[in-house]
Amino acid sequence: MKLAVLVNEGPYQHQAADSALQFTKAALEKGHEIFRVFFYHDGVHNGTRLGVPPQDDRNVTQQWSELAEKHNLDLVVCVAAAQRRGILDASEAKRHGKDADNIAPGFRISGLGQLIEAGIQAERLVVFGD
Amino acid sequence: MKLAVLVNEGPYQHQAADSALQFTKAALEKGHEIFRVFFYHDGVHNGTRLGVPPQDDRNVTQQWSELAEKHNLDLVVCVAAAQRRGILDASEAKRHGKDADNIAPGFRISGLGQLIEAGIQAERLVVFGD
Amino acid sequence: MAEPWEEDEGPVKKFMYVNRKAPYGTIYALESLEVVLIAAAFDQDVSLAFLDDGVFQLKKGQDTGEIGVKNFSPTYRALEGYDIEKLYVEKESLEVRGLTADDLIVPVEVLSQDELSKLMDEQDVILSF
Amino acid sequence: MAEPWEEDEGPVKKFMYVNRKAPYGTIYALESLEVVLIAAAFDQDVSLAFLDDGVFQLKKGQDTGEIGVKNFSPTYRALEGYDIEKLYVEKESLEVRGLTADDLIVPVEVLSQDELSKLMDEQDVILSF
Amino acid sequence: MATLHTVNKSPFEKRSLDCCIRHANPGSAILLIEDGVYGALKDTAVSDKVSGALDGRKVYVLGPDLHARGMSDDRVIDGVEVVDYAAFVDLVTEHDRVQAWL
Amino acid sequence: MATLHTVNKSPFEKRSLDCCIRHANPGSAILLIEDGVYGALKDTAVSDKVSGALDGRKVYVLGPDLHARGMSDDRVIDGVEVVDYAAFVDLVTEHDRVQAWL
Repeated sequence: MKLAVLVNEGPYQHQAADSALQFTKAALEKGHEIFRVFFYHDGVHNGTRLGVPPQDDRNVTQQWSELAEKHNLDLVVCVAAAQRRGILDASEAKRHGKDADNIAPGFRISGLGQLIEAGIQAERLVVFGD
Repeated sequence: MKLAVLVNEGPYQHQAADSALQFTKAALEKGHEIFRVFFYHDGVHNGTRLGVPPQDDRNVTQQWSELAEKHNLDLVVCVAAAQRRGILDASEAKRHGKDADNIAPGFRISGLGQLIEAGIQAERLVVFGD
Repeated sequence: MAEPWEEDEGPVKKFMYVNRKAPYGTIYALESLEVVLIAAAFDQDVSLAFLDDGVFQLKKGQDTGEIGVKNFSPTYRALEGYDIEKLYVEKESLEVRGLTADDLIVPVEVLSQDELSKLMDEQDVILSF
Repeated sequence: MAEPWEEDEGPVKKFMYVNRKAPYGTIYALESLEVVLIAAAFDQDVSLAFLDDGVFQLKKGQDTGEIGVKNFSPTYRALEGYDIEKLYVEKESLEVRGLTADDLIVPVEVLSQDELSKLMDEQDVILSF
Repeated sequence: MATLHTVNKSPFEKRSLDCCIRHANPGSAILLIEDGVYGALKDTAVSDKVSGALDGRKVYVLGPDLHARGMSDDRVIDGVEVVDYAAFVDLVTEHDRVQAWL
Repeated sequence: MATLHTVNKSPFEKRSLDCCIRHANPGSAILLIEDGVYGALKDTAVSDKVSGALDGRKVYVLGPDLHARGMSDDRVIDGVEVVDYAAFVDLVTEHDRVQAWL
């Protein structure tokens, strides 16, 4: 079945970010298609490549990046939510005159329309948040 | 009186970040000394310089930076919480092999001992969070 | 009646935006509204439900001048211009909070808990904020 | 008795760490513990209170293998080695949650709500997580 | 038209489980995850409410989140089913929609 | 030894206000801020509990947060005092410690 996932909280602060990851892995293992994972609200913080979690703990962003590469996942970070919170890709950084960007591999920044499209195209949408 | 402030949530997602800012401003206006503002948990996200909030809304980080400059405030971001969440200064970025940093002007990254010291030195500690 | 998604112009789904949180304390109310405004461009069947603390989002007379935060409540009045006209508010949630429909910034349809529960079960997609 | 902060070696304050949240659902339990470990180096009077959902932090037998998150509960057993020995748990909070002191990973002092409230009012600094 | 409801908040701290149960129609299912798993425990102040919800509805609890919190399956209310992530996925696909009570 | 307690959560969503009132000793003060201000309103399901807390304690509500949410001062429970940020600072300095019920 074609599924979509919405992630509304950042990594570490709330388990919601882990739950979304575990659910996505389990769905892929069962052979389902993940149409898109959309990161909204503080969920955009999942998409930073600058995180350095302790070595004895999980690296949520890296797990998403690896999963995206392995399964060709579409990981979309909401542009409006990301701008507010300081998550930028190179072109966004340039557009806003910022001297650095921080988006992680496998994530792309796009508009809220991508969330609506996921709701239309996927057969089920599962929301993880606080 | 000598006061300290602890901020446990990031900007925009929770009003706690705004409340801490408004409280600090009001305390300074009344002539109190702010010994330190310590940013912990998701509060470390207050310290990114990459945020681009909508032009018709407030810029929480910029207000902290301006307040720090005007009143010589000590804004300390917890290093452990910041590493987890991808808030780095230039030396942290270098130390962890990251190609960018994102700390905002007026903020510095330091250890949790700075929070304990604030609790010892300040006459009151006020906590804002979720 | 044919299932809507069997029509030629592509699927039309029933999207419900469920708002259960108070404004300003957290950003969910504002960012939920931002999704709704985008959703309007997609020609889907959009409705908004306000229950639990979500009913506070529609309170008249919001004045954020003293906290330095943007007052986004006028946007609810603009929804009609986007053809978003199905706003449902739960009666029981209002009562517990000492509110009536007169306290709200826009005209809404007040539904009982049972009516709202039934309506939720008729949706294709539920977005919870 | 002289006020402790009148002594030469600098102020000694009573710090209480108040833990009211369940572990894993949010990071507060873990990051609260990280503060406590640092606090141990400061020669202050440190105590930890567990009430409301905070009592779940001390539940025996935590096994996070299936969720891929670090199990930090063994650290509570290490607190004694840092000379942090005042762990207070609220009786009423345990009861509501169907727990007893036997369910907890470390020995604690179980206090009634009234006793804990009085103790809180004797602190110099209260850190809430 | 059956809905899968998810609850991820502790019933001792937030009212999400209450709200969910009041809105979960007969025939629907409730899945407790994250801090929501505390709602599945026997002999607590909310056990009766959850037992009552079993009348006409299915209630599931996510084992991985239960075990992380040090709770064994034998502490779970009779009639509440312990499931893993694979079964969580099945619940999603077998129901017509998922409603998260955040 | 008087404590200033702060509550920033809606009493309709979370139990923080409940917990705070149960632990706030006579002589202490409670300040409602952010979504906590809803606890200061008349004619709600929690008004009686807050009125009861006034017996032996002071209760304050932060006006800026109240007004942001569209609530005028005349909707506030009798005996609960509406204060601004400057008075919030005074409350902090006039009490011996601040305890946040997050």
